[in-house]
Amino acid sequence: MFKITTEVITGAEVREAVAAPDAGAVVLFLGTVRNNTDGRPVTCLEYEAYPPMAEKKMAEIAEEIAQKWGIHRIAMIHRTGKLDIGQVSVAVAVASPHRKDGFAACEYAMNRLKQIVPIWKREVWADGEAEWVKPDAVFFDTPTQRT
Amino acid sequence: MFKITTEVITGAEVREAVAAPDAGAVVLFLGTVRNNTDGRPVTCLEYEAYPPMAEKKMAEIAEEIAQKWGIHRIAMIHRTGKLDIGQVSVAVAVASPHRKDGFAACEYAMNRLKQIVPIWKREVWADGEAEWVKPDAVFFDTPTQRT
Amino acid sequence: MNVTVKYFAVCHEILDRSEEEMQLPEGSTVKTILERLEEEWPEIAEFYEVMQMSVNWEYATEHTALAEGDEVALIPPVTGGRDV
Amino acid sequence: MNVTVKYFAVCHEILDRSEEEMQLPEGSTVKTILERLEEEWPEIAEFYEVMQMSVNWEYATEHTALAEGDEVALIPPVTGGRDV
Repeated sequence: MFKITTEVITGAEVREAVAAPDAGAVVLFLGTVRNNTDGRPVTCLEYEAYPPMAEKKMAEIAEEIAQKWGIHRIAMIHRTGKLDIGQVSVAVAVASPHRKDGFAACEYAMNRLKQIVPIWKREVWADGEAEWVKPDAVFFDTPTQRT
Repeated sequence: MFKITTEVITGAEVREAVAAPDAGAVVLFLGTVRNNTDGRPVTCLEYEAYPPMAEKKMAEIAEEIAQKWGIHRIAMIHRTGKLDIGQVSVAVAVASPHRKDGFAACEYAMNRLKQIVPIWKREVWADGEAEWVKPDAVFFDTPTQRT
Repeated sequence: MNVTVKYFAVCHEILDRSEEEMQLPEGSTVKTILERLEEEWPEIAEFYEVMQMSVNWEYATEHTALAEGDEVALIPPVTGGRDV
Repeated sequence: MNVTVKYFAVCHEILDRSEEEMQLPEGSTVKTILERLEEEWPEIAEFYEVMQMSVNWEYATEHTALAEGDEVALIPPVTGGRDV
């Protein structure tokens, strides 16, 4: 399962997608909305995605993992829209016969997801400002609230 | 939360135990009962624990993680009794501000749990035999079913 | 030829639209689109070096040739880097 | 002094009991218990090298001194090693 969704993510959907009787280890990663970024209070986050390309890139990451570890049970889901503090923005589950590979593959999936999957995050600060996040810096500032 | 239980483990209990508004990353590990060990069909597993010592050792592992990574949100639960294929025997959740540390800490917790937490696994084979598992070998064979 | 061009995140904001149809001459590449956008909004050029482009859901370069019906997108830096 | 001794997993099976009270002379150590068990079931000695002992929920050695009311356990190899 590789999916962009506007629905609440619980983690159960990815876990169920990878369940298998021969997989003894399930590693699940959940990214949740933090109440601050580098100490600055955040009110909420907004995520935007390019869904067909994002889902295609997720499937490519799964293919990379199949090549590297021989693991074929992986699911990724990312939510878009406005998310409140504590809500899950992204969930990745990997089921494998052995846990070491499962941890490595799940972490790899998250790293690659952050690199190549077209999803953007906009931080809405407690002071009313909002900005699109880019790697290692704020890409662009805008005080206006998108609708 | 550090717990030995006879109840079904879903993973939600450990995840909820570590949830925090300042933790953006949750890494969850679930160990499930495989339908085979090294290719030999397994019917079910039985786990036995020494609960007070097991819970004490889990808390010590959490203390090690706090020392190593400064991560304080960790929960571990292990089930005992007879478990069917696919059921969760162990769940570990780690919440951290950053995912890299979360993956490292969760994997460390599982490795340490396997080393120092007094829990034993008995494999019940499809052919009716059963044996207690020890590291890298079967410790002792017994065809009789314990009650 | 006609292509669809999609704008996300900061590009969506800068250009004040999420997508549009563009009619381009035969032989156009991704660069043709970038130049056209630069005419409308010169400051966008300074973002080009950190931005990526895609054609039909695959990362592309400015030299990638376009064909009738292609879906092109401007891909601002994704959320990566910043650790969750 | 009186101590409680607990047996798990394979030890439980070998000795056919999960725990018992033992009355020990003053100055006893974990070794005193191991020797007493060996009298009853000589073959258990061959497992001692892969087994650990605990006193009051902490790993101990055969030299660990015992006191009234201690809870001692024989800890067969835990499930580790075998990757999940």
